[in-house]
Amino acid sequence: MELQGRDLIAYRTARFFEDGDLVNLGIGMPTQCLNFIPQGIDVWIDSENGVIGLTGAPQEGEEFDPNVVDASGAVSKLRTGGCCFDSFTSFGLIRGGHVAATVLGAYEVDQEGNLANWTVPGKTVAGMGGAMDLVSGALKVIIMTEHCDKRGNPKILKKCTLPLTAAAEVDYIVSELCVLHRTEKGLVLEELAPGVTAQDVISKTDAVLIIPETIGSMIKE
Amino acid sequence: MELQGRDLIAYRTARFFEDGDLVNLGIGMPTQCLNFIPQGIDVWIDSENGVIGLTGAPQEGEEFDPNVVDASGAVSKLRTGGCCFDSFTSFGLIRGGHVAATVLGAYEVDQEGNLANWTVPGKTVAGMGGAMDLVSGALKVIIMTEHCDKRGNPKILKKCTLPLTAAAEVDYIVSELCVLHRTEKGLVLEELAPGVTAQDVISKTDAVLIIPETIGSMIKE
Amino acid sequence: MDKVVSIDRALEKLHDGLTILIPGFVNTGVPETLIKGVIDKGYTNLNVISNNTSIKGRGIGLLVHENRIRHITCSHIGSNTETVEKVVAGEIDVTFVPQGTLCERVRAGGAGIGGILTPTGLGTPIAEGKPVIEVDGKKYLLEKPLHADVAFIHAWKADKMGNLVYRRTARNFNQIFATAADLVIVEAEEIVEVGALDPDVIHTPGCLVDMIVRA
Amino acid sequence: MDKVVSIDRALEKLHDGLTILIPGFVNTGVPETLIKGVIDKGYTNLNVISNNTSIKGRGIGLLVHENRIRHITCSHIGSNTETVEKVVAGEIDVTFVPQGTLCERVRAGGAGIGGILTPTGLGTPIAEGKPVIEVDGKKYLLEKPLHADVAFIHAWKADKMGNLVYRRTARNFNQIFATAADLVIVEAEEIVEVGALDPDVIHTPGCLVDMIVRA
Repeated sequence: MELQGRDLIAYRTARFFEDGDLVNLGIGMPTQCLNFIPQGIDVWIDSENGVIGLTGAPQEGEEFDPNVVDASGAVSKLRTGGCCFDSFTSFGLIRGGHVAATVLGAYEVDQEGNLANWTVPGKTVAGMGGAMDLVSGALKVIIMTEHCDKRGNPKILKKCTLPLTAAAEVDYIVSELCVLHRTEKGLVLEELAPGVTAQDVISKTDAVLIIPETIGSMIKE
Repeated sequence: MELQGRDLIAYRTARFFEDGDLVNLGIGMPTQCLNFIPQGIDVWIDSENGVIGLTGAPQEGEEFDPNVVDASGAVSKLRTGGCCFDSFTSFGLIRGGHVAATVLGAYEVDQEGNLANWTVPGKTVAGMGGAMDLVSGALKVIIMTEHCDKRGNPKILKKCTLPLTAAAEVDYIVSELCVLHRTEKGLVLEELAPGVTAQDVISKTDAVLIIPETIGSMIKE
Repeated sequence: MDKVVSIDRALEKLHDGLTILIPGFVNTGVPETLIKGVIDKGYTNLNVISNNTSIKGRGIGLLVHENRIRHITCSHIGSNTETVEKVVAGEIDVTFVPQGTLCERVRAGGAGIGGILTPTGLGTPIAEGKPVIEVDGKKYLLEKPLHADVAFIHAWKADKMGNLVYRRTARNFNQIFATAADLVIVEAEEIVEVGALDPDVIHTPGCLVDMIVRA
Repeated sequence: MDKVVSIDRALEKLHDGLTILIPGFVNTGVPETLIKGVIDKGYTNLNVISNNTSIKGRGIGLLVHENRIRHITCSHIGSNTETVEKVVAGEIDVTFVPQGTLCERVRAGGAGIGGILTPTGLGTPIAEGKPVIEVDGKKYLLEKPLHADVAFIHAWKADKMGNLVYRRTARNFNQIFATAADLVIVEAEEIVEVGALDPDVIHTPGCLVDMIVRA
């Protein structure tokens, strides 16, 4: 398998899902997980705007209902067996532990499981939307991120510097280099991308990493 | 008009309702208000088990849906325009001030607006059901009660002796003798039944009453 | 994902001493098929969270009659004389919760809310031992969430993946109780194909449901 | 009781400075007919409680464009570049509330709940100045109820007495926002006779609705 970069991240993240899971995918990179759901695994997509079972944009020319939109406000389609409800119910499902996993991006994430992905003071004023509830509420919080920012600076830190989205809630970080598991003891380097060494990861990570004797591969057959 | 006793109480209580009001009537005497709704007033009945618009038991031989029951669990009918919802929503409506009036009976009621109507220690273990929420939540709390108990002892007291259903929530007390209005200053004797004097009421009431210069009649043409 | 199973299969992993959410208002919307199954299986020493105990000899009243309940958390037992007798005799422990507070507490348990502030019960015996919290000059009781091991649910229609529709006042506590248990077992009067229920009309999303039996 | 009125009549008693609940997710389920009516009437200096501000030039974005909003309480403005510009320029004040907390706060306001405890926002800037309350060893933020003078609601179908049905994800905040205002004004895509809606399918009971206009 020749996966790399964002495809590798999406491929690996999709392997966290189990058959029948209700999963919330953040806008952008997280939705790419849908291209890599393993055969035999039927995942249901939760969108925080009050719907389970969206399948993506209608094809060019295909009929659609303008009242069916995804968490970015874009028109989508609803699969058979999907259902709609109000936003209050939606966040009750999310906070109540009924969503198996939420997948989001990060500006920064740290070894204590803190996440910053909603505001850069002085630069962005978009608001947090549903991110704080999703990260506090979902059973498993998976961060998909490029290991370093565009300038090559680490995004996986000892301690986040930006305002937090949630404290101590992150479970897994999946980058193009590795999978990190946040445990009580700290961030464990559980898997490596093909051709990447533990030393490669350490050199690009600010956080202190726990390096086990055996490290798995991000690619599983 | 020759109304007296419970009919008079029900007649007068029904005069509190305004057109379009959502009203919750306790089991027993309060449901008799339905016989006295003035012409031109359309009252909607809220039942705390999750339905608006019940109209009472089906006639002998009439078709009915066993899933439509009232707050006592008895089969009832649903009028056109009525709707059903779950118990959580039901009590949200009740506590949220969307129910114009709740009408209940009392073991004891006092001049501070305290009500005791759910338990007599050592005698009853039924439980409060929805009464505490109704009395805390409805906009207007109207107590329908015989002025004295079966032994002739006052039920309208300076201070309740039984465990309370709610504190300082009662607005009106309607008995076969009078209408009492609970205000910031105390219990005001606002109306008298035909042939009843203020002195009659005072002699049968433990609570301190405020007697205005002019007192209205419970019967209005 | 077909969640329809036999009642034997649905109940095989339960055990004595479980806390079970059982909906129903008096005897409407009560999951009686599952209750009878529990009696057949012999499970006992149960903690029941419900609004009431149905009527004598029906619904939750069957568990009362068969002495399967150790403790019940509910708002009312008056509609079942046998429950009253057993509570008075000390055979069943009861904790009374105002009906609206019961809804709030179970909903909080199912929705990740750590507690709610309600005016209900202030100044009454229900307030004993509970924190009173003032918000903007008004006082409220802090009521804590309730969550159970198992919820039994009675639906009118279920599709095979567990999307549920309730009928009239049989909905009552079913919709909220289905959110607040580790294991949610549904009995349905009618089981339909996936897709047969309008997405806007579904009262309980299938994601909350683990198993379905025929009522 | 026929609650259907002209838009002129529906809006005549509003005034400048009101707090208005306006539902909608991005630009779905937004009561745009009522928003346009507000603009026509000239009302300004409004406090808006909403999830976001639609998109530029649509829905709540019209109020933004016409400078009718003094303060907005919402979870997100990123989908409307004009709102972002005006917030950065100091022309609109904004208070951000996490989306789930927004739902809880408005529902509390509509249901007589004095506050709710949520884990959302703990350890973030959202927690500043808010009480942290511990329940059974877990910490939560105390969030207070929200209530408004007016709610604008967008329904798919309304019967003449105000029973409402929403369509798909256009339901979003409409169902809760309809519970938490002194005056509830509905715009409906379709107005039907009383009795045309199945009692089990009604999302908002008519008792919550004061007036209805055609969307």
